[in-house]
Amino acid sequence: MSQVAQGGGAAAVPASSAFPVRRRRKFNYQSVLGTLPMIITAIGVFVICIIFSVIWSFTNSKVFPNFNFVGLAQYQRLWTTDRWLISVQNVVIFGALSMVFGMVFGYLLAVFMDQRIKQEDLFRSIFLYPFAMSLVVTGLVWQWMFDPNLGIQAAVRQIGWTSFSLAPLVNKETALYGVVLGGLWNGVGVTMAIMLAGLRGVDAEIWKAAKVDGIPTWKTYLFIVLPMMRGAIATAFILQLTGVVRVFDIVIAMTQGGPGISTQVPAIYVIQHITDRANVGQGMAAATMMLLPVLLLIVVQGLLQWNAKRKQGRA
Amino acid sequence: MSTNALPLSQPIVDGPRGAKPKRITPARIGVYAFLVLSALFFLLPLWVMIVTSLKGMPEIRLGHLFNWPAELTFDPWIKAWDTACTGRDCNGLKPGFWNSVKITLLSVPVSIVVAMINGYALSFWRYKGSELLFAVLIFGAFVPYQVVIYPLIIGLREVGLFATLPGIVVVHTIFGMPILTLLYRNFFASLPAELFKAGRVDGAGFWGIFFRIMLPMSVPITIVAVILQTTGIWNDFLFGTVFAGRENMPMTVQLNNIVTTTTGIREYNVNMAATILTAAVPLVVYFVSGKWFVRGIAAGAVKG
Amino acid sequence: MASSVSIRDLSLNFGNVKVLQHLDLEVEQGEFIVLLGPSGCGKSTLLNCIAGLLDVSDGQIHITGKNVTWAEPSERGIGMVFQSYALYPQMTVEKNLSFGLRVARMPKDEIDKRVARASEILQIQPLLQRKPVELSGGQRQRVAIGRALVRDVEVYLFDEPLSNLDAKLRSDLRVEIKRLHQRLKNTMIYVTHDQIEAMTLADRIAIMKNGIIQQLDDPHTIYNKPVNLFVAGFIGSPSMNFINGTLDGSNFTVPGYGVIPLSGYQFVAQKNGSTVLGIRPEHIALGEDARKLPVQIETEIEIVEPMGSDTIAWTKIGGQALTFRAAAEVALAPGQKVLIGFEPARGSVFESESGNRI
Amino acid sequence: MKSLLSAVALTAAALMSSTAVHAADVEVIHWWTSGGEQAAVSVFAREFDASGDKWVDTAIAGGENARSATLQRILGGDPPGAAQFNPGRQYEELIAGGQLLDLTALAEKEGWEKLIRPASISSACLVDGKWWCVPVNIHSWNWAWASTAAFKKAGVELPTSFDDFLAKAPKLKEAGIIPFAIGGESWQINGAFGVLQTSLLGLEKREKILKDKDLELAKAEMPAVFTKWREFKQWSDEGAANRNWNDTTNLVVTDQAGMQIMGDWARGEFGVAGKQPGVDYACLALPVDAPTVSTGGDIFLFPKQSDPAVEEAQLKLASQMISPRVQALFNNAKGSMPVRDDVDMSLADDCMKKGLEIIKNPANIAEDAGRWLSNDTTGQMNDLVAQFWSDDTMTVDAAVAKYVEILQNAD
Repeated sequence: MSQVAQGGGAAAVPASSAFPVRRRRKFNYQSVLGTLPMIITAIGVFVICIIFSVIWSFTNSKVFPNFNFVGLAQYQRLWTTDRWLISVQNVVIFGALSMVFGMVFGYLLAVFMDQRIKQEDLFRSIFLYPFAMSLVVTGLVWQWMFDPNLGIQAAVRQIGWTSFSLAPLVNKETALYGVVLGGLWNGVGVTMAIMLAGLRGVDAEIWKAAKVDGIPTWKTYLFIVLPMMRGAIATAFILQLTGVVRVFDIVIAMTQGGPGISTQVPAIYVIQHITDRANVGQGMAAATMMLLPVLLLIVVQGLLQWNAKRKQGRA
Repeated sequence: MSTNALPLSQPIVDGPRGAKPKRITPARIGVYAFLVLSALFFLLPLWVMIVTSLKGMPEIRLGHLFNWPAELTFDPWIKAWDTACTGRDCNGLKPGFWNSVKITLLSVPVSIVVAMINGYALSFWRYKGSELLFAVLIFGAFVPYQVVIYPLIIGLREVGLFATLPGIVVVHTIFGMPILTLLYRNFFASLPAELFKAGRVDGAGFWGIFFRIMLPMSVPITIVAVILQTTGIWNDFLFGTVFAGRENMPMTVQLNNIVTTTTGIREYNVNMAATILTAAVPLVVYFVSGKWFVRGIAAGAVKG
Repeated sequence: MASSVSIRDLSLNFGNVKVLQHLDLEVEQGEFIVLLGPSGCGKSTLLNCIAGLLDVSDGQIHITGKNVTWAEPSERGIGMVFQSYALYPQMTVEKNLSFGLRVARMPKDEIDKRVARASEILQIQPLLQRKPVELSGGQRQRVAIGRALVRDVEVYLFDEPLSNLDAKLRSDLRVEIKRLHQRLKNTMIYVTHDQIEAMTLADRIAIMKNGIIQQLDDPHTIYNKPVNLFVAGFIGSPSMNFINGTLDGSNFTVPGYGVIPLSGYQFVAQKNGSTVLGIRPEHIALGEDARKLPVQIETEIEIVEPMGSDTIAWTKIGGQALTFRAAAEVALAPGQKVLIGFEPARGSVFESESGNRI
Repeated sequence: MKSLLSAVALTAAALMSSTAVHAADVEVIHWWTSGGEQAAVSVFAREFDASGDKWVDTAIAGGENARSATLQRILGGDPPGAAQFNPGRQYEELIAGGQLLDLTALAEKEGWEKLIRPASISSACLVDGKWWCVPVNIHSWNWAWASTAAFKKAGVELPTSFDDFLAKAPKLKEAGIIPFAIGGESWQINGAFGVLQTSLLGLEKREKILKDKDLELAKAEMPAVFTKWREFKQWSDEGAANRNWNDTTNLVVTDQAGMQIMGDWARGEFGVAGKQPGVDYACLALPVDAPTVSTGGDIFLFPKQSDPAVEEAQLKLASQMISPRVQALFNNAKGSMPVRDDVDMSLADDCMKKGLEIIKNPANIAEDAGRWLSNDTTGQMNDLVAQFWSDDTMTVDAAVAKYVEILQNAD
């Protein structure tokens, strides 16, 4: 169709045609234009914010950020503060528990939902609805459920089982597990939904093959289907991980970091220091420490991907 | 019928024939037992919230957390919606509700359209550095919100958007971007590249392919995005207090004012009613569109 | 005849990987060219370069006399048909067909005219208001072809268009494409890994390997005079027999068997030494027919594969496998002693080391 | 019905005020959202509105949230007209940065420095000879609240000292009463700890440690405080870890608990429940043998505005807040002590009157530690005391060592 070819022909050859470039990388200006909000956000918000956070972590900024550098003093204090050490320990435990249990429980629910059950819609809605609640609300509700004088414990004792005990939040050894439970209640439904979607995406022939081979259903789920759901697992993993690293609201609502400082987490440390404790420098040092493992993870992931691509390219 | 005379167990022919009888196996019972028990775990708090919100305070003090109210009252709901005090104003949650509606209705579409274009560009129109930008964005998904608040305040102040409705929309767009972009990028990457090529042969450009081919195809994943964003933005407290401006304070701020303070006895029933009222919109969204949620995720988000 | 598509010194690299290397190809107007090769040989990449869907690293592409190396796909005067059909799922067949025209803001009556013509040619008029999901695979591919047709362009590109179809549909549509070419007389460039499609459709076949065109010739020449071992082995089913031996003048010595005189073979170069003799199974005659031929071999049948239309028999020459094709009516059984023969002039001789025809 | 009426009244008031010519709107950020607090803040608002200007109310529950909002709004170039703070050092940078309205002229005209007592209250706002804020009330931490009925049920008299209380605690426990009521928030624990510290060490030693950072004295004296504190812990209940202050007070109000150490704002909880001081409950100014008053409270800052009309209104609001009439109305509603002496507090209950007597003698004033310590340092102490409270394996020696370290690093 010659008219189309002629119509745009002149415009299609950009200014670079002036010199005989033989190797040309097309610059998609429209693509850049379309993603301008992303560019601004990525560079203008995240990169700049992170750079400033790191810079301020070397200053003695108080209420507002300043540039009076004090070297590593903030970090020195950070790593000799019990509360920070406990916070780090807690976020690791919280993260490990909620991710492992979230994945396992979520996958189990998805598998059971996948048994051509009746009322699938109803069950799915029941498992999903807590995610519609904010973490603050989740925390409030579970704090109340776990209140020794009002909640489940009191209710069970009232019906006669007087030695019954279920008040994890009042004990510093168990409080964190109570928070984990609240978090699971909120988030497992989404993991379930992602896993279920992953299950439904697995080729039906896999099932036929497994059935013919006489592999028990549970083994098929565990050893054949699960490894095929890399995408679903990755999505659920990222979603959960962002929640874990930033965990804040639910702890505030359930325990406020207590009893004592036993359920403190890094995000609360950061936030309290940059707001009410008016020590932005200290808060930023903590924030920088929080970002470090994530940065590491992304760099490693990027290197792995790059390497894989290179190998693929060679083959 | 003469067959009635025959005992049912008597075989008519040798060996099995016809449709295999559907039996209730122990495994089947196990499946339902697990699901029902799980459902109880998920429903228990909601049940407690509902019954508590329908009780009077004297009855709450008696305990009996799980019991249906002996004396049903809707006063806590009326109070939470209409008359509970949040500072000097005693108008309940009502005014904040409309602010939240406003913020959500504006922020959800804007943030989704931006993320959609990002995902589309990252899948089909990569340019030098676009992958790096994406990595930064994903990194941003892990940044505690509070860390970026100070620079963001200064930035928005400079462009004159601090404490305005457009300001809060911008903030929600920024913080929704990482996960939504990831969602859309995965979705578009799962579409056949030939579709994109066909579009280019047909003469459609960046926007032509986006609006006329990709946009209509991304309905399933967009449902997921809408659900996630509606929930996230509706439930937001932090950004609302800082960036929305006094006139646009969302419902969650008022919920916080009602729930975190009371003199004397905490009015648990009002708190619970207020909590349910605040969560009502996302809850409805979930119950109505839960089915499409799983389908939408299946449509692309789970493909690695 | 005028050159329709001209590719000059084309190279494409992905990073360090050279996908296409200094490739030249002249396609004449109205010609049906098939790009054939194993997967990863660069044939689809070359097609995408012609279409403008990939930016080349070096070289030029001319279509109908214009340099389109940097032009947008839609400006090159091409239409393209994809393996997965790539129909826009949310549009009806009619909208699918007219999409490109609407993008180009063509007048409505012209669009209607073209859609009507294309759907008439492909006999898809009854499907016009349906959505792609409501169509069968064959119907979808017709629509995909129709989408290329409405563009009314000089050059049509096909990227393995029949690979997703079952065998029956594939042969039906193959004939249809041939008929289409005869009717429209446009230039067509067709990528496939199926040699039957290549042989039946092509005016000329370009056989590719590692980003390089190995041989560009009409099907007959490709079949009878392959330029190297790769082409010889790739074309033909069952594939050509390769017998290793040494050449001295026109005497070909097979170890463990003896000398085969290659009288009548037209050498393109004279090279003695380690050599491969290629002879197609269908060029080997059996029994009485063999007695008339210059080379005759006594041998024993090992395996018999009846194909219905004919029979493939496996035997050995000096320890090397040799297959031949016999008529279906001939009764053959394993262990049977037979006489086979061939004409060296119909064979091919390759230098072992380079693999090139001599 | 009542609410409907009040709504009508409000609307009417709003209509009327909108017809009046008002000079300017002043937005006020505060965290007074509960019933009693709201009544108190309404005194300011009504008075201000009546004078023709308009009080624009921004209530954000939780002091941390409200103060953060104010600071962020100032940073964002959209400062409120007035903002509630606690006396302390958090606004030092605002003063240094010139972001607050200078009230000196007004203060000198009205003679604030002479009116306001005790001196430690005015020192919160009077920095280097200039006035930067308005103190509106005084809250003292140094109180204990005891349920008469609870002690009666246990068959013992009301406690007369900490040791006396600890001696009677077993009896309370036997009677099914929680002897010592406390909530799990770290500020509650550290606050009560501070009262204990004041009582055991006396004002002089306390000041030496907290103000002058006398580390040797801290090393010598603090072990006793921590040891005593651990004794208190064993008489608290298991629900303690997760309770806010007013729920805790409610345990004493409802006679489920014997005693709580809490600031004078707890009195409001008894009042709402209709309890009478001296009859249903006892308020013990601490230490019982030499009662003191600590000078916590609330202040209002007036961030600088660009509009001169608003600035004028800000000054008017500042002047009103400290005027005797408003002080009387406000503090009676809030249940706090006024910042000046010439205020009619005849309506005050016996507990407050007790406090007003104590405050008259400067020797009884325990200056708020927040004047000496930054929020950062106070926060670290909160953490330490809360950790010590919840972790029985933490030794007194370890706690003291940490305490000294925090003091040493205090800025």
